[in-house]
Amino acid sequence: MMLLSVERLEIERDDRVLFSPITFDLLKGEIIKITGENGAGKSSILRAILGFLSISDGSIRYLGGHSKASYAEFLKEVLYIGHTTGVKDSLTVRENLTLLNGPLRDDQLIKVVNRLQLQDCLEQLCRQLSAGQKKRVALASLWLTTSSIWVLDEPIASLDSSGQSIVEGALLDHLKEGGAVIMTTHQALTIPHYKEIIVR
Amino acid sequence: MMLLSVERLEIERDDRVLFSPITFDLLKGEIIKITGENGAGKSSILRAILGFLSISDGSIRYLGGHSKASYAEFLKEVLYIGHTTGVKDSLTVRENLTLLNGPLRDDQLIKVVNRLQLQDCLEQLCRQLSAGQKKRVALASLWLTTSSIWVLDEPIASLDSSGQSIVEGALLDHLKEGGAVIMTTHQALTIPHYKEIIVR
Amino acid sequence: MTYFSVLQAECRLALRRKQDIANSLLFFVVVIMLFPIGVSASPSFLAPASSGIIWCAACLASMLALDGIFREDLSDGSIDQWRINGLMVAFVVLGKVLIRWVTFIVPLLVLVPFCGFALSLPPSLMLDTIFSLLVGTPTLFLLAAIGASVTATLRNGAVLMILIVVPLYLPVLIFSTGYVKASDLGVPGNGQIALLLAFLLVTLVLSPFFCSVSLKASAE
Amino acid sequence: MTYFSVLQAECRLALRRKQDIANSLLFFVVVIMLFPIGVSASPSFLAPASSGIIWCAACLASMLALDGIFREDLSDGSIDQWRINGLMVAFVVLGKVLIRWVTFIVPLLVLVPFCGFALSLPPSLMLDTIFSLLVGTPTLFLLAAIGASVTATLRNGAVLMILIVVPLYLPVLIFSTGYVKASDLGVPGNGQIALLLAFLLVTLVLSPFFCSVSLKASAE
Amino acid sequence: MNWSWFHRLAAPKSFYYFSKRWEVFFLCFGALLLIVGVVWGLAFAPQDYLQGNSFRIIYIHVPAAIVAQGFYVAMGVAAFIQIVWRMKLAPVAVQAFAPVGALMAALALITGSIWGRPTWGTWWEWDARITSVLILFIMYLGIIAIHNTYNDRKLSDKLSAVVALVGLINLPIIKYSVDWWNTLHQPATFSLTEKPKMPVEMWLPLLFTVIGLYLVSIGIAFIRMQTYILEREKKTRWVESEMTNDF
Ligand code: HEM
Ligand SMILES: Nc1ncnc2c1ncn2[C@@H]1O[C@H](COP(=O)(O)OP(=O)(O)OP(=O)(O)O)[C@@H](O)[C@H]1O
Ligand SMILES: Nc1ncnc2c1ncn2[C@@H]1O[C@H](COP(=O)(O)OP(=O)(O)OP(=O)(O)O)[C@@H](O)[C@H]1O
Ligand SMILES: [Mg+2]
Ligand SMILES: [Mg+2]
Repeated sequence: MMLLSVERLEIERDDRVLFSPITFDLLKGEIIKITGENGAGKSSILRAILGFLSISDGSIRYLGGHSKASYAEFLKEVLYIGHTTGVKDSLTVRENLTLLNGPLRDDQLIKVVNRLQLQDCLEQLCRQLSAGQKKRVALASLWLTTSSIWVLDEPIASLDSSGQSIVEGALLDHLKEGGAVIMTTHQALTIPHYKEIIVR
Repeated sequence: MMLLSVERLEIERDDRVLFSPITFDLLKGEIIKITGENGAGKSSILRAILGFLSISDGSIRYLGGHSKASYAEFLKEVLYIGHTTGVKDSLTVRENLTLLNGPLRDDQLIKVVNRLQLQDCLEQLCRQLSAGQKKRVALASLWLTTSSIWVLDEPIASLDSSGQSIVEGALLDHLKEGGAVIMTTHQALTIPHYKEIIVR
Repeated sequence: MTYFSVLQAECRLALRRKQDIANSLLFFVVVIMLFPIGVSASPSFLAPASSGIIWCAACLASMLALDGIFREDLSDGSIDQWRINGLMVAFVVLGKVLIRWVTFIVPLLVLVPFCGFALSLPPSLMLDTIFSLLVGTPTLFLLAAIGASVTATLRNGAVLMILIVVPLYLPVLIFSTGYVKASDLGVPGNGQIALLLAFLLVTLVLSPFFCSVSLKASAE
Repeated sequence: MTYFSVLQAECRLALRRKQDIANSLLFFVVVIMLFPIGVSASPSFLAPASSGIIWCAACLASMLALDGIFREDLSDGSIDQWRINGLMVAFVVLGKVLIRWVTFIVPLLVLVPFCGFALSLPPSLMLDTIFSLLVGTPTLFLLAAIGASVTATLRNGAVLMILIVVPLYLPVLIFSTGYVKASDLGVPGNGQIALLLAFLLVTLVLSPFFCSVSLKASAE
Repeated sequence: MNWSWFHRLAAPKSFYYFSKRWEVFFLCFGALLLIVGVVWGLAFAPQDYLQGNSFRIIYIHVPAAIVAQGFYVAMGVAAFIQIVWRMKLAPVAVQAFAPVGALMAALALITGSIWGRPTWGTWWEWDARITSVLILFIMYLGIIAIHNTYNDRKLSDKLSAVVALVGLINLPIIKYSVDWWNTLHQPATFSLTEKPKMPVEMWLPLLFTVIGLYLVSIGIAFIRMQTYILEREKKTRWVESEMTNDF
C-alpha cells in the first residue's frame, strides 16, 4: 500500500531552493534512506513530510489522498525522532519513557531498558546522561510504539556500535511486521535491502 | 616529549565510579583514540584532563610536571572541541569564526570556509544551519588554530563522509607537524596509526 | 503520548520544581518589600496603596511565573511530539497554563494576609483583595502565555506582542483594584467582577489558539 | 579567542538582540505604568513617591536584564573555550556586565524623563534621580550578575535569582533614594553618593570573582 | 600554635564521632538553661512598669533574634573556609546551619509580631531591626532554595557557599543601611535601638535563655550535620560499619 508519495518536492529556506526536485514513494514493508551532504536538506524533507515545514513546490500525498483527513490519518501512524527528541532534561529516564510512550507495564519497561542498557540510570535525570544515553532514551520508543511509519533523523549518530546494531535490529523487525521506515543517516547501514534517495 | 601522563585515573559522578582506572601517556606526534560504550565516561575523561572536572583518584601530569604552572602552560597549547562547541546560535558563521579564532585575514577565512563547504552560508545565523554545518563551524578551528594539543570529543559525529575525510586529513597534517591529538569517537578511523584506549 | 501523559509529566515537573513555585511566591514578597523600603514605610502612605501594590506585584509575578513555560518544549522537540501524537497544541497549552496557575494561586492566597499586614492593608479589605486575585489572575496567566509563546524563540514581532499584551493586562488591573476600592467605599463591585469574568471567558477561548499559532510557527 | 574577540561578539549579540534590551526597558515602563493605574493616579500621592517608584522599577528591570546573561555561554560551551584560551573568567564576566550595563543605561536615561513626567516627579529632582541611577545601577548589575551565575544552569532561574539578589539590592536602593530625598530637602547628599561609590568599588572587585567560582562549578 | 587538633576535627569522620559525643550535652544543658531562664523570667521576674506582662515574650524573642544572626555569621565563615581551603566539613556546616538559622529568624519574626500587637497596635512595623531580621530570613531561604533546586550536591554546595559568603560580606552593609534608612525617614514609633535599662532579675534570665537557645540550636545543627555526613560518606568503610552497628 502506498503510504506516502512525494512528487517533485522542493523546499525553500531564506529564499534559497535547497535541492533539485525529489520524487519517491514509501510503501509498506519498505525502508527509505535519505542521504546527502551536510546541509543538503535531509532534515528539512522529513519535517516537510510531517507537515511542520511548508513546501515551496511539488506535492505530498498521504495514504494515497490529498485531503486533510488523510494527512491526519497518516500522522496518527507516525513515530518521529528528530535531531531534537522530546526528551526532557529535568525528568528522570523512567518519567521520560512514560511521557513519550504513555503508561507502561513494568515488564515492558524493564525489557526495553535492559535492551538499551539504561537499567543503571533509570532514576537519573536526563540532564546527567551522556550524549549517547540521551539518544537511547528517545530511541526506546522504537520498541514501545504501535505506530507503523517511522520517521527517523540520524537515529544512530553518537551511538556506540552495540547501540547501532540494536537499532538496526529494531528496524528489521519492524519491516518484517509490515512497517515502513524513512530515515536519514551519514553512516553505512548493514541492513540488506533499502531504497536510497540522494539529495543534492 | 611527554605532553600528558595520566595515571590510574578514576572519576566519580553522583558517587558512582565510572570506569576502572586508566593509565596512558600522550606524546608529541601521537594520536590517542578513546573508545567505549555510551556513558562509559569518555567525555568525562577529556574534561578531567582539561581540569574542568575534578578527579576522584589517580593523577594527571602536564608537560612532565605536577605544578599549576605546567597546567597553565599545557592549557595554552590546547584546542578543545566538545559535545558543546562554543558556537553561538545568534551569530553568523563569519562572526563565530572570528569569535572562536580571533581576527582573521580574509584569505585565511575564505580558504577554510571553502574547504568546509560553508561558503554559501557565511552570513547566515548559526541557528539556521543544519546539524552537520554547525559542527563544521566549530571544526574550522582545526585549520585556524596554532595550538599543538587537540582534544576532540566526537569530532566526526553527524558529519557526512566528505566531512569525515577532511577532518581526518587535518589530523594527519597536524601529526606531521609534531602535534598531538586525543579524541573520542564511535566511528572507525581510516588514519593508519593511533593508540586506542578502551574505557569500561 | 496522550493528553494525560503530557499533563502528568507537567505536574511532575511542577512538583519537582516545588522550589520554583516557592520562588515565584518569594518574588512576590520581595517586590512587595521593595516598595516600603524604596518609597516610604509610613502606614499613612502604605495603607491606601496596599491593595494596589499587591496587585502590581501579582502582575509582575504572573509574568515571571509563565516566562519560559514553552521554551523548553520548543527546544527539546516536545511540540513536534504533541502534534505527531495527535494532541491539539491549544489544549495542551490550556492544561499547562492551568497547572501553573493552580500551583501559583494556592500558596499566593496563603501569603497575601501576611503581605497585607506588612503593608498595613485595612483588615476589612483582605477578603476582597483575595477574591479579586482569584478572579483576575487566571486572565493574567492566559495573557502572559501569549507573550511566552511569542518569545519562545524570540523571532521578530515580540515587541509588538508585548505591546499588545500589556494593554490587555491593564483592564484586569484597573477593574480588580477598582473592585477593591469600591468595597472600601462600601459600594458593591458586581460590575467589575462581571467584567473580569467576561475577560476571563474571552481569553480562555482566544489565548490557547494564539499560543498554538505562534508555537507552530516557531517550530518550523 | 581573545578578550577582544569575546567582547566584540558580545557587542554584536547585544545589537542583534535589540529585542532583549527593548524587553527589559519595556518592563521598566510597565512597572511604572502599573503603579499609577493600580494604586492611585493623583499627583499628590505620586509626586513624593515618584523617585522611589522609578528606583524600584530600575531594580526589577536590572534583574531582568541580567537574567540569563551566562546561560547561553554555559550551554553552548563558551565558558570552556574561555578557559582553554587562557582568558580569566572573571574578566570576561566584568566585560559582559559592562556591555549590558551600557546598553541598558543609555536608553533608560532617555526614558526616565518621560516616566518622571508621568509620575509627577518634581522637575527639580529629575537630574538628581538620573544621577543616582548612573551611580547606583552599576552596582545593581554587578550584584545581579552573581545571582545570574548561580542560576545559570537553571532553565527558568529568574525567580531564584531575584530571591538571592534582592536582599543585596536593598542598601543601594536605600542610599540612592535617600540621596534624592536629601536633595529634595535641600541637604547635600554627598554622604550617600560616597557610600554608593564605595559599594560599587567593593562589588567591582568581588562580583567577578564570585561569578567565576560559580560558573566554573556549573560547568563541571 | 598547633593546628593539628583542628585538622583532625575537620575530618568528617572524626567530627561525626565528636558531635555524636557532645550533642547530648548541648541539647540537655541548653534545654536546662532555657527552661530555667524561661521559668524564672515568666514566673519570678518583676512586671514591666510600662508593658505589664506582655514583655515576657522577650525571653524567646531576643534569644531567637540573637541566635539567628550568630548562625548566619557561622554559616558565612564556613562558606569562606569551603571556598578558600575546600575543607570537606564546611559544606556540611553550611547546609545544616541554614535551616536552623531560618527557623530562629522565623521565631524572632513571629514572636516580635505577636509582641507588636499589644505594644504598637500593629503586627508589623518597618523598623530597622525588624527589617534586617526579615532580610536575614530571606537570605537563609535563598540558601535553602539553592540546596533544594539543584540535585547535584557538589554543585549546590559550591553555589550555596558563594551566596552565603556574599551575604556575609553584605550583612553589615545591610544592617548599617537599614539602620540609617529608618532613622532618617521614619522616626521609630518605638525605639529598639536603645538598650533597656533592665533590673538584673529581668536581665539574668534573659542571658540564660540566650545561652540555652544557642546550645540547643548547635545541638540540632550537629544532628543535621551527622545525617549529611553519613549521606555524603556513605561509600566509605567507616560509615558502612557504623550503619551495621546501628541496626
Ligand atoms: C517582627 C517583629 C520584630 C523583630 C523582627 C525584632 C527583632 C529584634 C532584634 C533583631 C533584636 C536584637 C537582638 C540583639 O541582637 O540584641 C531585638 C531585640 C529586642 N526586641 Fe525585638 N523585634 C520585633 C518586635 C519587637 C517588639 C514588638 C518589641 C516590644 C515592644 C520588641 C522588643 C525588643 C526588645 C526589648 C529587645 C531587646 C533589645 C536589646 O536587648 O538590645 N521587639 N528584636
Ligand atoms: N552532569 C552530570 N552529573 C552526573 N552524572 C553525569 C553527568 N554527566 C554525565 N554523567 C554520567 O557520567 C557517565 C559518563 O558520561 P560521559 O558523558 O563521560 O559518557 P561518554 O563516554 O562520553 O558517553 P557518550 O558516548 O554517550 O558520549 C554517564 O553514565 C552519565 O550518566
Ligand atoms: N531555521 C532555518 N532557517 C533558515 N534556514 C535553515 C533553517 N534550518 C536549516 N536551514 C538551512 O536549510 C538547509 C538544510 O538544512 P537541513 O537541516 O535540512 O540539512 P540536513 O541535510 O539535515 O543536514 P545535516 O546532515 O547536517 O543534518 C541548510 O543549508 C540550512 O542552512
Ligand atoms: Mg539534519
Ligand atoms: Mg560523550
